[in-house]
Amino acid sequence: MAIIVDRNTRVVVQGITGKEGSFHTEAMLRYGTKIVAGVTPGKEGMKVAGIPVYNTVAKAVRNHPEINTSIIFVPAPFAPDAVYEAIDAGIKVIVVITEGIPVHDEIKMINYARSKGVIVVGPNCPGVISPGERVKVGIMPERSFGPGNIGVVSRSGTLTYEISEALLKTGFGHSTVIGIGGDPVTGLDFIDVVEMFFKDPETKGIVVIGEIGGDAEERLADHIKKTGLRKPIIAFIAGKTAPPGKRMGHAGAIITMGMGSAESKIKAFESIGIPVASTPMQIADLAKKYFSDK
Amino acid sequence: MAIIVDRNTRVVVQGITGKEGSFHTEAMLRYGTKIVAGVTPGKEGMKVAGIPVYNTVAKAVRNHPEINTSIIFVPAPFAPDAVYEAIDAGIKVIVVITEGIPVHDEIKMINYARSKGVIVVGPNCPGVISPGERVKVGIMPERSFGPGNIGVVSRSGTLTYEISEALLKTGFGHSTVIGIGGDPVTGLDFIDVVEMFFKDPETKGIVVIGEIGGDAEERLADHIKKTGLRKPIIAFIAGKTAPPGKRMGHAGAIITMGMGSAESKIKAFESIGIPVASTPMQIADLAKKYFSDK
Amino acid sequence: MRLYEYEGKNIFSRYDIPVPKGSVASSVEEVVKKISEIGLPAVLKAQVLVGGRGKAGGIKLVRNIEEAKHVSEHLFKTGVKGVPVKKILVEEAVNIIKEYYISLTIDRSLRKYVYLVSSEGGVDIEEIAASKPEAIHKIYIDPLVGLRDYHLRRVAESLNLDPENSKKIQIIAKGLYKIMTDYDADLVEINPLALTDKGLIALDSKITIDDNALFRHKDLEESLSADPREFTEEEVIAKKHGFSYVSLEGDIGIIGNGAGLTMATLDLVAHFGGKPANFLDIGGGASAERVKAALSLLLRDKRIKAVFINVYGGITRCDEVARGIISALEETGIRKPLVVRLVGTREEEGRKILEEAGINYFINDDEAAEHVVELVKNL
Amino acid sequence: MRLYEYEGKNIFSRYDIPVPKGSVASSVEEVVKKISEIGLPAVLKAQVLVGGRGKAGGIKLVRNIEEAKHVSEHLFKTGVKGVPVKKILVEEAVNIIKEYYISLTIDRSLRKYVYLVSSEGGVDIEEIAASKPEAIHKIYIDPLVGLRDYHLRRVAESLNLDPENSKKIQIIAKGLYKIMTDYDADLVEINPLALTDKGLIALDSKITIDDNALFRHKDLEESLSADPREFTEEEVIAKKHGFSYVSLEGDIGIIGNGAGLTMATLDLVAHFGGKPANFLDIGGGASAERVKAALSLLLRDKRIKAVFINVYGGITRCDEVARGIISALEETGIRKPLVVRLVGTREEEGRKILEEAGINYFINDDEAAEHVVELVKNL
Repeated sequence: MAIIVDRNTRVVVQGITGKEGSFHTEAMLRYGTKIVAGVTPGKEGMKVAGIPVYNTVAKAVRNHPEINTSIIFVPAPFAPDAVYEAIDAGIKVIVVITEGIPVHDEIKMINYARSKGVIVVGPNCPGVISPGERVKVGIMPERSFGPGNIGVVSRSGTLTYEISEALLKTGFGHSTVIGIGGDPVTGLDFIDVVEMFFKDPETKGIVVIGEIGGDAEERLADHIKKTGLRKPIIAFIAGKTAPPGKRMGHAGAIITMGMGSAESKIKAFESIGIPVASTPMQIADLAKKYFSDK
Repeated sequence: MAIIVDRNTRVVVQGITGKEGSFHTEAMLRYGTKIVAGVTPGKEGMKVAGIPVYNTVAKAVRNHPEINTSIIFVPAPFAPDAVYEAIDAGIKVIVVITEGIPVHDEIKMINYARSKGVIVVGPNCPGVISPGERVKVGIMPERSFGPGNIGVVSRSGTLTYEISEALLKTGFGHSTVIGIGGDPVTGLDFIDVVEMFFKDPETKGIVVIGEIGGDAEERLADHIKKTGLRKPIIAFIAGKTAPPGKRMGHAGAIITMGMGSAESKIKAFESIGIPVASTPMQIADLAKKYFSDK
Repeated sequence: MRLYEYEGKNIFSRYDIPVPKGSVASSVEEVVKKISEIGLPAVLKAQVLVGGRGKAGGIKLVRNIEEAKHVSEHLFKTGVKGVPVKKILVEEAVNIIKEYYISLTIDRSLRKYVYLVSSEGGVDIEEIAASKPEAIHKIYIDPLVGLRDYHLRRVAESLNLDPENSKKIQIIAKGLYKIMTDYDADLVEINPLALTDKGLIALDSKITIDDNALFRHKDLEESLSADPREFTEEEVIAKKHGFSYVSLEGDIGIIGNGAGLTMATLDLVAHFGGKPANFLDIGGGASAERVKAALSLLLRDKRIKAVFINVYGGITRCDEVARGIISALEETGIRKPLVVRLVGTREEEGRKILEEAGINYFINDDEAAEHVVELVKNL
Repeated sequence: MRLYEYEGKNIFSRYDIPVPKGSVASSVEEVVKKISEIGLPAVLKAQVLVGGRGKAGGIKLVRNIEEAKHVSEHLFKTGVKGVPVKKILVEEAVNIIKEYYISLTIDRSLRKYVYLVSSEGGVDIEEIAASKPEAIHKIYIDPLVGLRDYHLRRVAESLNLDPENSKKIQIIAKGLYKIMTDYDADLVEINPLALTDKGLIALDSKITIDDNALFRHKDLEESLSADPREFTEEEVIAKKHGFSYVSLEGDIGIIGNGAGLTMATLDLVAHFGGKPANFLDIGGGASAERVKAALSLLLRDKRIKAVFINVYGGITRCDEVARGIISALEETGIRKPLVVRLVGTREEEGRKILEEAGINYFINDDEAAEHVVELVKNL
């Protein structure tokens, strides 16, 4: 199968009539994703790439009860509303592409989603792709991904494409690749996703792409220390040269209160036997070493 | 065992220094309940019936990590705060005796508790008693209850004592007796409790004491219609003579919008084979008929 | 606590919910004055909190001043359904194209706020609920999230309005939610919400405030104590003494402890063919003082031929109850047949007190109920 | 967006958080005037947004007017740590008995608000966190519930204050929460919170506003565009063009697309022994126009000896990037060694454009990074 998105995924695109929404709807359809409806308030009756548009998610779900996944391209001020609407309509996987959602809104909406057992990927993320199932709920370029047994989870976008392509060229395809998002607060954290990969029979090895800021990497290391490394993991951490107190592009990539440095993360990983690549390209070498006999 | 409270129950009393709180702390201790701490803001250092008092639940739990249950006697304006405090401190069973909590506060705190997997009994309820385990987290009089195999769940207080005593005199003791509360909104509903009784090996038969208002009884009947009557249930419904639009003592006991009449509830129960007693005393006769061969 | 229509409409105005032009009058002269401001034809609406006010003649269209005088004089004099009219709302008449229904209330089972919305307004929502439940749309709001724009879009969507009124209904629905939360209401209803040539207008208002939340709304609490509204004199006395009272049609006075037991006691009396005159729950742990007040209330009630007191003593002590009974009899000096069923905490002591005063008591409540019904039959 | 100390203290006052008597001055004359109002001794505090302001001489106690003139003249003239001082906060001096720490921030992993409270105030919280983590008490607030009184009691409990100050700290903590939510702050800090002979007083303020929420705070947004505060001129230009820029100490200019890739590119340059001069992420789907603006910024930066552009084209099109590079070179007329690594969407087209302009490009970014480092070494 794969994790989070697979051949059973049926998608509603929230914000489908916007520039990004319509562009990526077409790209996702081309890739093979089953998009069945779109939502933009006030645009009911329109079609985007042949997909019918509704005013509310409730109506989209009423007319297309097979919907189980949403992808959100709605602008930041309205994105939390879109997330609540999707949860309320019973959707269990919500991919939030939108960048720039206020953190107060994020913590509330993510706590709520988690209390309802809803998976939120993002915000501020490239989405999820399961190449073996030809389903992509996100904005990543096709070329970087191919079917295989490596699960990739990352806080980054482009760097993930780059590393995924390097893996692919070395002969390692992907079960599922997930960008959890570059904001300080994300719906899924590394622990959540690595646990899913541990349980996914298709995934044989895991690549974790971390970066400075917060302690998601350290917490993953702690978690694995307690529960065991059930599949091989290799890692890369971006931001070794970043100075404290400065946001490096991502809202979440900032060393504050003496916390979140690359050294700390590398040390945490290495202390539990997860090798960390020095450069993105080196991930391919580590993959050969750690994944090849799987 | 019993349900909700049993020999492993360790209690913190919130509002222990108040008149009701201290009175019932003594009564519960006399009965055999393991009360280990009390909380009243500003009264730290005091003792009530030998039980130490703390300013916050967090501190009580820090000093008595065995606490797993709270009973709340705090006045209505502060009771929601007490509930959130107990949830935050990791307590998983909260019995709210307090009457008169605004319904806006109730729906929020109960939704929150349920999202955290916390059981709220009440508000506006007599509590829970498991006579075979000598544990009572509530305000009910001892005399009405004795060990046995009948589970009782009720929206009422005194009527429950009366019916429980009638059962006891007829030879039917109780596994657990629960008053879910007389407010329109309660933490547990009949479905929740009946499901617990279905799963409790000690409980052989169930008595449901309903009353006018809302549709908790009808929903239980619906639920059983779908999932099956897995143990014998007998019932009583109070309020056959109540006029519409008038609150009969309990905030929840009111027939509104054409909903909540005793007839509707009796019909719902009888339609799925749950006999309904005409008078409280008749429950004993029904018990003899339906529970005796169990 | 229920608000009068005009109070509700004043609140509506402050929350951007359109209402007809109008204001309230306390005398015929004032009605005439208001009409001179508003114009004719006008609608006169008796401000009473009874159901079926319209059918009972409490709402009248008047075409001229004479008619207005006549109608308002009549309303002030005779009241509506036995309820005196102290105020009349004088409103402009509007042209109704279609009537909708919208309310916000609390779903007890789901523990959520819920908008009830229907294209079939103007009639009683109970009737729609019974005859055509699919015509009522329900939009739920999780109290942990609160109102969000998409709820409003769903409200609009369910009524199939044109784009302009679709926007307006969202403003109205938002107003209802704000009123609900600002005032701790448990129901905010507009029925009918009329589509007129001037757009959507709330032709009626029904707001009930959660009595348990009145401590957060001192102004409403004061207004309630100045005007007890739908509460009877007995209910006001009961509230003061901390017990619950509801007046019924029969002749047997009932006192119980605990709401469930008291309801069951009424049912028991009815079961044996009697007619309860009231519901009176003295509550848990009642003192002799409270019992005295409760019993005195029933003794003074001329409709009541006999009183049945049914107490199961848990926290409530039977001796306290017995003492309360004796002092009520002493203080009022009124004698009526009294049937007491008294068991539980300190029942021996309680019975002794009653025995000494020559009052019958029972242990079994079926027998007690049957006895009181027989007593009244034979009076 | 970070607020100045005096802005934070103005907000504190409005939220019942006590601050020393004082106000802000923009000139030596104003400083003297403020002192005549407040009295002596007084504290002069340079309003700059740099860490270690006190150690760098930005905070001075002055005992007489001469001293005040001298200190403020010096501050206005020389600035603090290279940052010019436009305003000085003039405050009464207070008698400090003990210093506490309190802040409210967001716990990223738990997705909750968290009060950080410590009896060991006055020093950098990072130092306490590193040397004595158990001295920092954490009280979490679930955003679905919001602040409740028990959170405040827990804050008070963790500091072991006397009853009166225990009440005061609760008022202060409540104020922090209200500021946090009213202003969309991601940090509201008081360090030190001083216990003085006049009770608890906030001696400093640190408030940072979530940049993503500035659309809800137009006044702050305007204030930020009038005074870019801690942002450098380059960062302001970057923001205008929609890319991210951070200035660093080195001499190799870096452009990447995507924050992670750009960070990795800096690391790569460092890995091969080079020194990145900046972080510059042109973001997803960058147009030629944006690429031009980004490159022009680096070309004009005199510290920068060579530029390394590392683009992995996903949504970003390589031909757009190539065109942007060409037009930056044309427009600025500045030539510096340029190393371009360009793969992905339309890479063929992109390379052709670069080839025609005679610009080197790479496919492997390790090689590209090594090359640029070598280039600079050999300059």
